Amino acid sequence: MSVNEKAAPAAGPATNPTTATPAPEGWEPKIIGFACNWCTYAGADLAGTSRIQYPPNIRVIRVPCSGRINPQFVVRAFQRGADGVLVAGCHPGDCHYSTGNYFARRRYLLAKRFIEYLGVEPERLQVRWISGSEGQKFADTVRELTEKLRALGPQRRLRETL
Amino acid sequence: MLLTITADNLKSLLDKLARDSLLVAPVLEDGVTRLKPVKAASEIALDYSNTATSIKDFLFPQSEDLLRFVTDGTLSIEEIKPERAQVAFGIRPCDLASVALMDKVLTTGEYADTHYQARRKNTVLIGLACESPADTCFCTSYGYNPGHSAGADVMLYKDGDQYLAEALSDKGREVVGGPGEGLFKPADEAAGQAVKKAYAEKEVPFGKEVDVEGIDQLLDNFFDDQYWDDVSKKCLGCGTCTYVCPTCHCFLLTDEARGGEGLRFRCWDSCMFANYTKMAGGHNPRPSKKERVRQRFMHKLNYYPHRYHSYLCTGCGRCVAMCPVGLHIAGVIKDVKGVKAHA
Amino acid sequence: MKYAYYPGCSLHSTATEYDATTRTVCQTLGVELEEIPDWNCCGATSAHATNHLLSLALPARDLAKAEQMGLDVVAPCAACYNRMAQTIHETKDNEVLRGRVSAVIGADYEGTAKAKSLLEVLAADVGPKVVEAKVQKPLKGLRVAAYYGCLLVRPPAVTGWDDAENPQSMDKLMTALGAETVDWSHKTECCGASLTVSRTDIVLKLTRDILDAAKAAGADALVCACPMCQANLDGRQGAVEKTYKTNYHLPVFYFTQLMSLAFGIEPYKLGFARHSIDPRELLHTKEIA
Amino acid sequence: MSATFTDHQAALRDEVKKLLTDGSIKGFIGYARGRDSYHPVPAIVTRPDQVDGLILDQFSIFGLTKYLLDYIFEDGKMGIVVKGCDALGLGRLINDHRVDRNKVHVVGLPCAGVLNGEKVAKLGLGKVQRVTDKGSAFLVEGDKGSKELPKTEYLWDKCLWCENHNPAGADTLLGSEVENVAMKPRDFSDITALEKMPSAERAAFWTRQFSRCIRCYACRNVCPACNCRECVFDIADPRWVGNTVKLSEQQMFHFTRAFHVAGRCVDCGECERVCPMEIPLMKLQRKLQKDVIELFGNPKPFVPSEVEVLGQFRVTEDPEEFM
Amino acid sequence: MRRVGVFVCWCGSNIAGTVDIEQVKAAAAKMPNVAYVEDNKYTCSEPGQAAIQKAIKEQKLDRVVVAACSPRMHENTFRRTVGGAGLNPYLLEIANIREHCSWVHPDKVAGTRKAVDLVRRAVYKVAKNVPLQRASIDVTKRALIIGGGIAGIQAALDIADAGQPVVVVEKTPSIGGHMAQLDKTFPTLDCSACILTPKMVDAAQNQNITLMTWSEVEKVDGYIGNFTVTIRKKARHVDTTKCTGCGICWSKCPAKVSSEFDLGIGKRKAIYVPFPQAIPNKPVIDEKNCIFFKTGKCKACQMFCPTGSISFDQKDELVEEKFGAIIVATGYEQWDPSPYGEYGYGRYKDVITGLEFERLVNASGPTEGKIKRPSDGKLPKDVVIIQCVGSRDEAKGIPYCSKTCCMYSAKHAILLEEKIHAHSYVFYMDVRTPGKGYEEFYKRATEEHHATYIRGRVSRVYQKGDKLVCLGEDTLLGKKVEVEADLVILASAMVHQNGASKLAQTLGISYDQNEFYTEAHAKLRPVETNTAGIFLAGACQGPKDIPETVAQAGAAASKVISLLSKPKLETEPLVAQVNEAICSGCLWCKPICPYKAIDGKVVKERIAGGKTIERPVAAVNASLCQGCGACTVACRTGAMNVLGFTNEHILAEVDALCL
Repeated sequence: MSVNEKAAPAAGPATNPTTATPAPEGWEPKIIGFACNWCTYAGADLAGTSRIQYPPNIRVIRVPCSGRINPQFVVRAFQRGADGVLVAGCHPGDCHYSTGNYFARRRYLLAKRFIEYLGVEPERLQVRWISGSEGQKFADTVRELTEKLRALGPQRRLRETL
Repeated sequence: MLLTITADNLKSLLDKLARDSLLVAPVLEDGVTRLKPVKAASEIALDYSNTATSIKDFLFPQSEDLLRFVTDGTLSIEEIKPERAQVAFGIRPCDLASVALMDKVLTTGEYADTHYQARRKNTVLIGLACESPADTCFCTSYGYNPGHSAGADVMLYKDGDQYLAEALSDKGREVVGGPGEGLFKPADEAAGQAVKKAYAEKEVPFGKEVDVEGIDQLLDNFFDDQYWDDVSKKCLGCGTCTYVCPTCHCFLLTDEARGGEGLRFRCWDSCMFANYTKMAGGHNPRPSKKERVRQRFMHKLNYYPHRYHSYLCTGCGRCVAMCPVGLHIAGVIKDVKGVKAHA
Repeated sequence: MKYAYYPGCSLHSTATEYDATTRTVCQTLGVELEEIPDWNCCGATSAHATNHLLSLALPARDLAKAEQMGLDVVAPCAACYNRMAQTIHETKDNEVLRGRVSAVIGADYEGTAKAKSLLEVLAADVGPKVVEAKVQKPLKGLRVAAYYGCLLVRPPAVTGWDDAENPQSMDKLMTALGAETVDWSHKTECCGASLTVSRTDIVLKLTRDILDAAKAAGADALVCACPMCQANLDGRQGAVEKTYKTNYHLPVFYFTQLMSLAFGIEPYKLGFARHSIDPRELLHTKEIA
Repeated sequence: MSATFTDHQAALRDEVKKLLTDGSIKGFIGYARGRDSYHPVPAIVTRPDQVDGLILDQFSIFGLTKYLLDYIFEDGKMGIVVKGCDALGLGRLINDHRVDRNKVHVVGLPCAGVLNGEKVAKLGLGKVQRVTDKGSAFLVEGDKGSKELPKTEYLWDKCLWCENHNPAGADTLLGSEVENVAMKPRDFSDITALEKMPSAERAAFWTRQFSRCIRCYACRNVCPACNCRECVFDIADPRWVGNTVKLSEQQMFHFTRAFHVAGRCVDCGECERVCPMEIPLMKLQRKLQKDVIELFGNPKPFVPSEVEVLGQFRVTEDPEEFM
Repeated sequence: MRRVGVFVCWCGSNIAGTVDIEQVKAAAAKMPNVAYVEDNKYTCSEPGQAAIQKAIKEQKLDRVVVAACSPRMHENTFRRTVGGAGLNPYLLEIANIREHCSWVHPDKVAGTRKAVDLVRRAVYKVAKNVPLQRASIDVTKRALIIGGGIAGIQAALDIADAGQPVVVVEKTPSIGGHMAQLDKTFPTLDCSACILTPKMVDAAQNQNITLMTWSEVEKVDGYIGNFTVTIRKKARHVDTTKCTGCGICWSKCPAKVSSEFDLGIGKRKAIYVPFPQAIPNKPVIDEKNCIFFKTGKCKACQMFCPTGSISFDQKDELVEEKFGAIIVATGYEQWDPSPYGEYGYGRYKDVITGLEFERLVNASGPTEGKIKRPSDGKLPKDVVIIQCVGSRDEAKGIPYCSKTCCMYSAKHAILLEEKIHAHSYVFYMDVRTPGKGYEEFYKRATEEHHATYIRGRVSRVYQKGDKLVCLGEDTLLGKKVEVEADLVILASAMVHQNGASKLAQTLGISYDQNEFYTEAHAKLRPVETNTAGIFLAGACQGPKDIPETVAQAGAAASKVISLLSKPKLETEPLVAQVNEAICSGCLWCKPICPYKAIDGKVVKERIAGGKTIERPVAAVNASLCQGCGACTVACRTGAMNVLGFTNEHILAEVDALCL
């Protein structure tokens, strides 16, 4: 069973997802993280080796570069039921492929505003530059995002209903 | 036996129906009148010529889950039966006629469509005669008229501030006798027939311009005519005409799985899409717009008539209004007749 | 160039000669001074040793008055200047604190007025060139050790107008007057300030180090810009010599006294008589006065 | 009092006849009469006898450039009539290396604004006989009445702030260039209004719009920026967007299509116009245009450029929000 | 149907401590395509890997998922394991249930649930993996070493000994680096020149080594095995082929300038060699101070040069060379301690840095080894040495320990006592002597050479007469200390070479906030960078002493030798790939690629109706592509994919994690 317990009642055919029905009992926000292999994934590893504790709500997908993270993956995650998405990569100037994160920055400057424009609460999509030596920052980012999502409740606006 | 019902009584009948079962009626939303489930009569909009999409949305929905399966180790399948009773109000004559045409395909013959049949059984159709046909309507070309009531369980004809009503089936009589109890009054027979006659003879201007007579024979040896090449050039290949048409019924089956469980569902497809006929390996018997445009009109005006002896079109005019490039069945009928005349 | 003049308590009591020479020097250099009406004591060490809000409110009241005058404040005494600069620094981005201070002083303190020490005004705003032009009797042959003390240029974040380790502004002024300055190690070492009453032994030790360093550097005299330092270095010099069996005989001038002297003001007007170590003997041997 | 489109109709027919007969083009994409005088439709003629079916009237709004995609592998040239906004669409197809400019013969049509056929049809003026340009309005004379229609009210929105009235780089130009001045500055007030809404309200707005979508793909098939050889929505594996007509699939479809066209849209407005379910699709594209202008300092993202907006970056000037 | 094997690792207690292995195995067994599940105490160990290989063969597995530590740690190990069992190494996925799960989530229930999700992600992804082959590209059998200090020299010698040509690019006129400035070296007190100059001479004489001094790297293109480097050979104004290094020119040159090598203590001429044992022993003309370049007159050097090697109109020369590998050995700089105003560096002449002291005590230095203090040349009696000047002080922006100062300060104390019986007072916070023979060396300094170690920081240094009074505190005795010294030596911090970040960006390697270059892995790959083919040696990677630097130089050299000794270089197959059937040829992927690996090409195709057409499509040069995937997002159709991280992969992963 996934972290998100099937407890969430299958909503009717096209119920209005914006009505804020309360979160099911014992609900835990689910975060999908896209992390670039050279920096953020290494930062997350460092958080591991330094035993920095952070909430278990995030699941990280490794990608070669933040430039590889297609905004459609983010909306796909929301569609499949993610409550929050973290897109993270190297600080500008440090990209292993030199320009990957510059393109990612442009894409997500637009995509973040557009996803919010379509009605997803702003806090749900976080984009952060986290380097290979910022294990603490990775953990803090996950903790912050988890707390914000707990306050916000489950993400229903893009979620599919099977 | 003709009856009458006042506008207010009709409203309270509709409120009762909305409470007891799923009432579907025309609703105006962002400038578009559509058939939508309503919770109260107040949501219903009545000044419309016809809804953007038809009752087909609720008899042969665009997306319909057929069965649910679970595969964790063993495979278990559970069919999804549409048992929910529903009442459809405000169905125009051309759409009533389209239901009849759909019934021929989906309920007769060797392979009846159980889901469609179940929905038809659970649906009460309350027809509403056309007060003001739009300038794109041409139902008369197919012998229907603004007062055509065949297929309705209860037919209503607006008459001043009240409605002439006629129950045409057991389901209709159940509605009149059940929730409609005490709301209907017997109508004066002669006056009622006069109202019906007035609707039957109401003028449908565009209908006069379209003469479908004999079009099916004309198309018998028209398959390779250059006309299809010319007319299909301007087609965008979008699915608007097929998805707004009340009689189109092509669909595709596919599965959506999430982990070990999922659904098999059916959803509309369109002969105008290349993917509809694309085969494994990439071969496509209808590779270009020409074949696809031809297919759409041959099916409605030739293949279907040969098999079911009536045209697969009721002249509702939706494709005439909404085709972005004005490539619609009325135009094709006129063209084919014109080309044949010169040939 | 016009400033709200804040003399401070010492300049109306033990250091009247500093007040007088300040006025003459400013007049000569065209710096207009308008004494803040009904100014109050800045609290110096005793205030900030007892209550933080009090230590801010006292200078704030004077600053508020200067704000009404629409002028920045000039304060000859290093302690007063430091207290005012500290008040401005602490309330700069803190409306809440400013509100509490305003409540205490019963007036609106917006924190817009700046506070400058006299040395900064004369060395930076006026500048050595203008001073040199006004010199009539260059102090040729006089070798002085410029003593800044520990409040004038520190802490750098609050004062910040001269190098906190090796300030040069007073040296430049002195050379502009024709005098010679020595490079010495105790420019900014503390003289013990108000401990002169409660722990005189410490003051004696600290002033001895300063006097030692000045003597070692070959200075004829010390020059300073703070009545407290002057009182300790000059007033306590005798006791130091007796306690530590040393001999300095180093007069301690206010820099405004030497400036007035160089501008040609008659020596008797400069209050030399009030010094414990009489400077007139030195000035006489150097044929300056 | 500049010339109206109809004034150029005769010249256009002569030009097309000449080009067809002398073989320099093997077909021409233009307009023909629709079901009434307010809805002209595209027409692709290949034989001189069809040319008299070509018309030009003040309602000819349809962006024709996408049809060129059907002829990129045919030998010989295709002719097309192109207004200012259509020229941007053509630029888009050329910059996307989908259409080769040398295989197109462009007949330029200077345009002072196109009348909104939907609005005018409702006035009941009947069959239109003549349209004359009165400067700030068009006088429309029909067999059931005539009316002066103020341009600011009856033109398509995009015509009001259009700064590209004359099609650049046309092979032949019908008449002379019109004054290239926008009637009013580009207006994003509807977008800012939506942005200011609380996110729940805005989500409800878009939910209502997208739940009407019937996935007919008319918006995609008319858009010059949506010119891929094989569209991602037609690809089965990987399945980016499901076929089911469910709210979440519509949301994914509209997000994906809008973002694919982000920074490349030429603001022709055809997607919104052809949508059978009246979904305000341009409120998606113009939001992206507004952000591109504000974020990347590109004043005219709708004018196709050498490198697309998302195909470049600025190291220091691009805003930094993700530290 | 795939047959996936899932191998869950205990990692001793690292994973098993906070993840219920049995539950993970049970859940994995039920996942689609999973045919076999096994757990192992140490999967990465020899027996662990053997178990995997056995299972692959016996269970006929065609896909493997290893749930263990980070893929950045052992992905390659397990690829080799899988390859060893005859399965394509790329039919493998790693679930990171240690660094991303067991180590960071103490709660076993949540940890186990997350581990199951991470395994499911790997199982869903591996189902979409396809066999991949490593492409092979040719390798330019030549190495480039940037920086001619001891690190660069040692690496060059090792590579040259392996028979591979190497070019050393050195910014200053001679190789030798900072080590050449030192007098003795700890802990053996070997004379630095005695152990360095023979290596310099070897480097000069070795035919496989080309020394390019007075040159800098301008531009670096290409990738591992195929670097194209543009080197700027600055104008020396001396023809090195003719010059014999006789020295007449710099003896005759009238222009005297402060010598950078001697840190301003000594002087040099406008035409100079930095120090007597310079290699190459050929001078350069310093245009800024040469009288001819300033005024057009003089030309003394040209007149007296017996071989006519002086040519004033020589211009900078840009040379383009091809290399297979690059070692960065650019070393360090000593931090300028002036921000410590309280120590009076720059104000009091007799306050000097450790490196400046090395020049004083060095026999070939400006004072011929006599420790004459800069102010009056007197021999100092009492010397104060202040440790940690700059180092371990965030306020000064240097949070780290410079590692070498404790040892060289003890050395200074020994030299001072040995040579001039001077008595040293060393103010320290901690004395760090971690190396072999280091603690004993420090004991000698205190016991045999009577150095006084005072634990406390110096608060202020001021001149008192001809003495420098150091005010400090002895925190062990808890009392104030005043030392009157004749000389003060500041053990100033070891910081990055200036321009380090610029060179890093030229090379495309990353650096940390102190501008030291970032190694690939702090413990496991200290001499490699994240950019394949570029290696690190010496202080440019972080403060270190000579023994460690030489060790790193040898390590880096061995990496280069192994790289250049392979006939061909196998490249990572995880590069971009175009599905030509659906590519529209719009080429919007092309401007994205930082490696210029994408270009258009024309393909022929039969379309409906039997016609054959030609249409443009994108094409990827697999040897240039590094697999970043930024182009895939620009491709709307999804025709452009990057192997190993395809759209199908990531969509499957998202679906798996959202179940």
